[in-house]
Amino acid sequence: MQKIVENHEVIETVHLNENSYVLRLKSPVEIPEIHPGNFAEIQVPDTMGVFLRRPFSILDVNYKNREISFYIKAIGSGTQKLGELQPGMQVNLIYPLGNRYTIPQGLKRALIVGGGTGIAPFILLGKELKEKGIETTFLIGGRTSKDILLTDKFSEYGTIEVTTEDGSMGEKGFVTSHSLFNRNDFPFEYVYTCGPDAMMKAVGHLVTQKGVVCEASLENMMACGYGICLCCVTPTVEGNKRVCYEGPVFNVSYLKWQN
Amino acid sequence: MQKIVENHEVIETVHLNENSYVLRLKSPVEIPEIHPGNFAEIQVPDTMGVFLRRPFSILDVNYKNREISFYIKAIGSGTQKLGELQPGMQVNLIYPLGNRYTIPQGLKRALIVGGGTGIAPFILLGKELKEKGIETTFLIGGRTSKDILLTDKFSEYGTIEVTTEDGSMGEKGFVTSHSLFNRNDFPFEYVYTCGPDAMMKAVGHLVTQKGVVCEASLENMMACGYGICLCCVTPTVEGNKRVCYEGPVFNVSYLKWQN
Amino acid sequence: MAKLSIKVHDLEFQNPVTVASGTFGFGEEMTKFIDLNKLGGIFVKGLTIHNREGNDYPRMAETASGMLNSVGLQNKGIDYFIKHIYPNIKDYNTHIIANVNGSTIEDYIAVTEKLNELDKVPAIELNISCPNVKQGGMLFGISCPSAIAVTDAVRKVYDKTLIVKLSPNVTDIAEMAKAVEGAGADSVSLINTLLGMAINAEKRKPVLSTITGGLSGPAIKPVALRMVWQVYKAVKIPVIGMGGIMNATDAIEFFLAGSSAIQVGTANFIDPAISLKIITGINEYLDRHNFDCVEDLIGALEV
Amino acid sequence: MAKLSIKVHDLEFQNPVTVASGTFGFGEEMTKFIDLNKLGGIFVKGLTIHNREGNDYPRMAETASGMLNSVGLQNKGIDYFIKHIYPNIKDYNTHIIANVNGSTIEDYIAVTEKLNELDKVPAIELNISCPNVKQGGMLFGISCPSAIAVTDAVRKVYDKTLIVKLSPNVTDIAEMAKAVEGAGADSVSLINTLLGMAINAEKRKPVLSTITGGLSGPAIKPVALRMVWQVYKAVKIPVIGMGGIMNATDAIEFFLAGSSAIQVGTANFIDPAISLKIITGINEYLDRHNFDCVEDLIGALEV
Ligand SMILES: Cc1cc2nc3c(=O)[nH]c(=O)nc-3n(C[C@H](O)[C@H](O)[C@H](O)COP(=O)(O)OP(=O)(O)OC[C@H]3O[C@@H](n4cnc5c(N)ncnc54)[C@H](O)[C@@H]3O)c2cc1C
Ligand SMILES: Cc1cc2nc3c(=O)[nH]c(=O)nc-3n(C[C@H](O)[C@H](O)[C@H](O)COP(=O)(O)OP(=O)(O)OC[C@H]3O[C@@H](n4cnc5c(N)ncnc54)[C@H](O)[C@@H]3O)c2cc1C
Ligand SMILES: Cc1cc2nc3c(=O)[nH]c(=O)nc-3n(C[C@H](O)[C@H](O)[C@H](O)COP(=O)(O)O)c2cc1C
Ligand SMILES: Cc1cc2nc3c(=O)[nH]c(=O)nc-3n(C[C@H](O)[C@H](O)[C@H](O)COP(=O)(O)O)c2cc1C
Ligand code: FES
Ligand code: FES
Repeated sequence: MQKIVENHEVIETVHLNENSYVLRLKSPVEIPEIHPGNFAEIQVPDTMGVFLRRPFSILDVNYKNREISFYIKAIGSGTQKLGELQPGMQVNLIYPLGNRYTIPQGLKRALIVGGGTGIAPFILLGKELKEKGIETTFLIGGRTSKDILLTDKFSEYGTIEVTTEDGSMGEKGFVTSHSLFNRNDFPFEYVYTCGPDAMMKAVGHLVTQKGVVCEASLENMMACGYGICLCCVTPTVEGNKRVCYEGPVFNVSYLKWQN
Repeated sequence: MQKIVENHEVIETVHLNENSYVLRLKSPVEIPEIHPGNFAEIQVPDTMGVFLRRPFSILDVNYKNREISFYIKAIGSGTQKLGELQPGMQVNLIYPLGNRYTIPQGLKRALIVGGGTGIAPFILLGKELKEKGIETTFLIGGRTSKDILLTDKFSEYGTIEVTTEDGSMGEKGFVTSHSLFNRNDFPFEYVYTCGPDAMMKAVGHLVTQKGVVCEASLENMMACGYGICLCCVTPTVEGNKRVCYEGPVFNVSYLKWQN
Repeated sequence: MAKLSIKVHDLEFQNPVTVASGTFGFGEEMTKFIDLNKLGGIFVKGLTIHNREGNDYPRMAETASGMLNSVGLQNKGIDYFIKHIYPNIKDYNTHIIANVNGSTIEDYIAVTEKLNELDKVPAIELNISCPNVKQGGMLFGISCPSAIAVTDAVRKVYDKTLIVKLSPNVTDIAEMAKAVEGAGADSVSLINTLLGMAINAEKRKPVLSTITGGLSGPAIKPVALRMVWQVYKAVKIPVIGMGGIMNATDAIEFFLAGSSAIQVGTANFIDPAISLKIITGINEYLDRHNFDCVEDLIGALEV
Repeated sequence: MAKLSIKVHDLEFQNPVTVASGTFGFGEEMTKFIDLNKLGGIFVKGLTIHNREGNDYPRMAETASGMLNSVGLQNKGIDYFIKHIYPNIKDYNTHIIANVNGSTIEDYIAVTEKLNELDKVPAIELNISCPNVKQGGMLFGISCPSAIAVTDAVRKVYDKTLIVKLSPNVTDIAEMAKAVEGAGADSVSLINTLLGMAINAEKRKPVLSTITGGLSGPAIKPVALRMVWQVYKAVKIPVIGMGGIMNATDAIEFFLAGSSAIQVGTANFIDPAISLKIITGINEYLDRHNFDCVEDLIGALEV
């Protein structure tokens, strides 16, 4: 897989709520092929206390215009600073990194379960599923209706279900308590998930019990992002694997999750 | 002397040539009384490799509008970054720090000798000398005519003489070779200097030989700027003194300069 | 509001935030910026028996998230301190703690004996870890026998709280702490600076006149935390922690690792009011996490 | 263009810029970013006799201008290396140097004996300084007798260039270097990581699963430069320097302090092409300062 290390120009930063935004960047070179689940390592310009790059899933890409975008939640110094970048500023990116969500031959119905910034990989995934004629349901969870973002995008690729903890939108509760999972017929042959660890574990558990395959994209503290430091491992049935290199996407039954 | 530690807003950055600029800032509080020779410690916003504050002489001050300005030459990461600040951005300052150039009672004719950014303290000094009715000559040295800056300001307070190494403006040579020093009558009773160490040493030597008092404002690597770290000392006839606290202005005959 | 006072041996501090020796002068210059009475304590600039001019300029080099210094204990000597400085600072409503230095054990004893007479100096910090002097200093602090010898000798002439300041430039910091504990120290403070060096590549010369100097600032915080943790587990006497503390979160980390009190050093050069801001931040943390007193944080790391 | 090649004992390097063990994998992943043939050498990830899974996650904490790691020598063992990795990398036009680790002297000997048979591994780096393993590792590197014992044992079974990697977590690095020189090392490399610790104040827990870890990056550069300088003056064998090198200026500083070659470590995580940029930068420096060869810079600090 061809990789690039390049300064990208900020096109704009679209703020979605108090602490989430979409960062749109322009590449100086042709963008290599991006697959759903791939991520980039972004170098945060000069910021006290930020030494290493930061990993972010690739939200969307426009090959013709050489545009790439990210959906970022400000949780610390690095994500704060990226949200303050002004159009025209430069930021260095390495991508595409990591493996991808797989789409098995003959798949007919897929469920995508996401929470928080975990929804980022699902625009590219939804797009590809739609291209292949696969019927897709997006199940998005959040604390309140304010956390349910980008649904306009997802609606282009499938139907949308929502849960919120306070019931302000969709069904009340966690994604795992959604009625989808309680029906006698579970119409999905494949489940894709990304979000907080606890959510992914619960989803993985529920889904595999039903005998359905589940792929999760893991969060992790990374130093390099391209497989050379061994800081980002997760235990699997075959021993420790690098989340940035053998992952971030894993079949949950391959994982030996700890807390 | 009252001191302030405050965030100041950038009003504008006026670039004078490729690497020199005037930084104009607005104080959120009343500006305490500033004396010629005083300096400020500026905290450079988030910059890789810049950990400590940076000291700069106070160029000018407007108490009514709460404006303070600095004349800065970009020579490293900190001064580079300060030159890139945009109007509206905040920068933290501590001032006024250090002692001042003294103006003895009954002084009639003063000579000011400056080179490079060493001319910064001389607007405030010129102003005060003029107020006191003292006749002032500014002798400004540089490599070429491009280095001779702010002369329009100085001309408000006295007459101007120039030397350039390439002869492109004023007399050719160093400030110390200016014809002023070679006349039989040396009409000045007091000389103020600031600039590169070598220049100040040469001026100090020349002037004290003539039996005239010379005050120099020393450059120095400072950690704190307010007297608590003892990093910035210079040897004097009374032992090591803090340049930031007992200085930066010293009577040259008090100093024991090394190279 | 939670209780901020803590004890180091017999000595009660109104709060655990003190300022580190050599990074706050004798406090006098700082009265223009902050109310010193709000501090837990002031560890004043290192004192020696005689006047010392310190090392030649340059004495400072900036490094990544830190700085090197080679001040070399410039001070006017203990007698000058007693006569001209002590009178000005003795009535502050905060503990003035003297930092004691020497080239020989006799030096240390002589300085300590004089300090023992000062009513308003309730404790001394024995600096056996200064990397910037040719004789004595760190040499005492990097071998157990010499650390024991100097601590023991000073203990014999000092009646009040004796804090020994340890050097991080050793293989086994816990051993050193145990050695001085055994020799009578009431507390240990750590870390002093790490021995480092800076080079000007363009000039092909060392930046410091002394070639090497002491590294301080956030760069050394991970090493400092580790050492405080190791020492906390090894000794029974209270530990005073420092090294790269820039804000209240850093301070909390040092409490969790086992510090009873902390010293703010290099941070004073960047923000003269930082120590008071740290006190405020500690208060906020205690309230937010429902702690009644800062003491409950000491060594409270869950491992 | 100046001459960039240098020698470490008998071994000639096409240029002095190599990459540090554990910060470049086995090079395979990096072929997507740079042409490995342009490097002076590759110190591959630490090898042990058997497969090791390494420490539990989390293994990494970011710190001011640096990072802590506690990877714990995760690798598939020497036999796997020989069978599955060596064939893929052996024909690179750069030196592949194996980093040898063990819990016992027998382990070190066993790994070394197997490496001695590999034609395309012209040198080994004996790591007696890993802070992240419970047994062996750094314990060998922090006392002279044990460092001598392991160096001596490995020397007996190894015919090619033997580099011993020193731990900075010692009181006297020059002593350690002299000890391994006496025991037959052809070169010393330094520094490995400084033992440090990070704490999550909100959770009141250590960040790393192992509590402590190894500190690397620009934060440690002043300590690394000082140690390289001390060792350079103490031994006759060539010194390979590392610790926080992020650019060509840093590399030049290490040459001036006495390094014959340098290793780029943590910087590889931020810019995968940094090692090649450093080679370019060294060339520019040599041209600008009219040096014919990089060798003229080694230990050329004017003091
Ligand atoms: C493969 C991958 C894809 C990701 N995609 C996205 C994305 O699309 N959008 C997005 O907003 N975020 C994403 N993240 C998370 C993102 O990398 C972190 O939020 C970011 O690194 C935080 O940087 P900071 O400097 O703001 O926070 P810091 O100041 O470094 O940390 C703030 C707090 O967050 C915790 N934290 C930091 N990084 C991580 C992490 N990687 N995993 C878990 N906890 C962490 C820290 O422990 C700390 O408590 C992704 C992470 C990975 C590994
Ligand atoms: C009292 C005082 C008043 C000053 N007034 C002014 C002023 O009005 N305008 C102005 O442009 N500059 C002034 N300076 C100098 C200014 O402080 C430095 O140029 C600045 O700190 C450099 O920061 P930097 O991060 O850009 O450079 P760095 O990257 O820190 O350094 C670049 C190079 O400059 C050298 N250097 C850095 N600081 C100093 C210093 N203080 N003295 C000598 N060499 C240094 C370094 O050794 C290095 O080689 C003053 C200095 C002092 C002590
Ligand atoms: C400029 C400077 C001078 C110092 N002088 C002394 C001293 O006189 N006595 C002493 O025990 N420690 C001295 N120190 C060490 C500090 O007290 C402290 O141990 C060290 O700086 C680590 O803390 P920090 O990282 O918060 O600065 C000095 C440190 C600096 C930076
Ligand atoms: C993630 C990581 C893994 C490391 N693994 C090893 C190792 O296996 N063997 C070894 O000798 N050193 C190892 N090191 C130490 C480095 O080789 C180097 O000595 C140290 O990081 C200092 O250099 P730097 O500051 O340039 O990174 C490792 C360092 C890091 C950061
Ligand atoms: S982050 Fe370095 S190997 Fe994954
Ligand atoms: S710079 Fe700290 S005393 Fe002068």
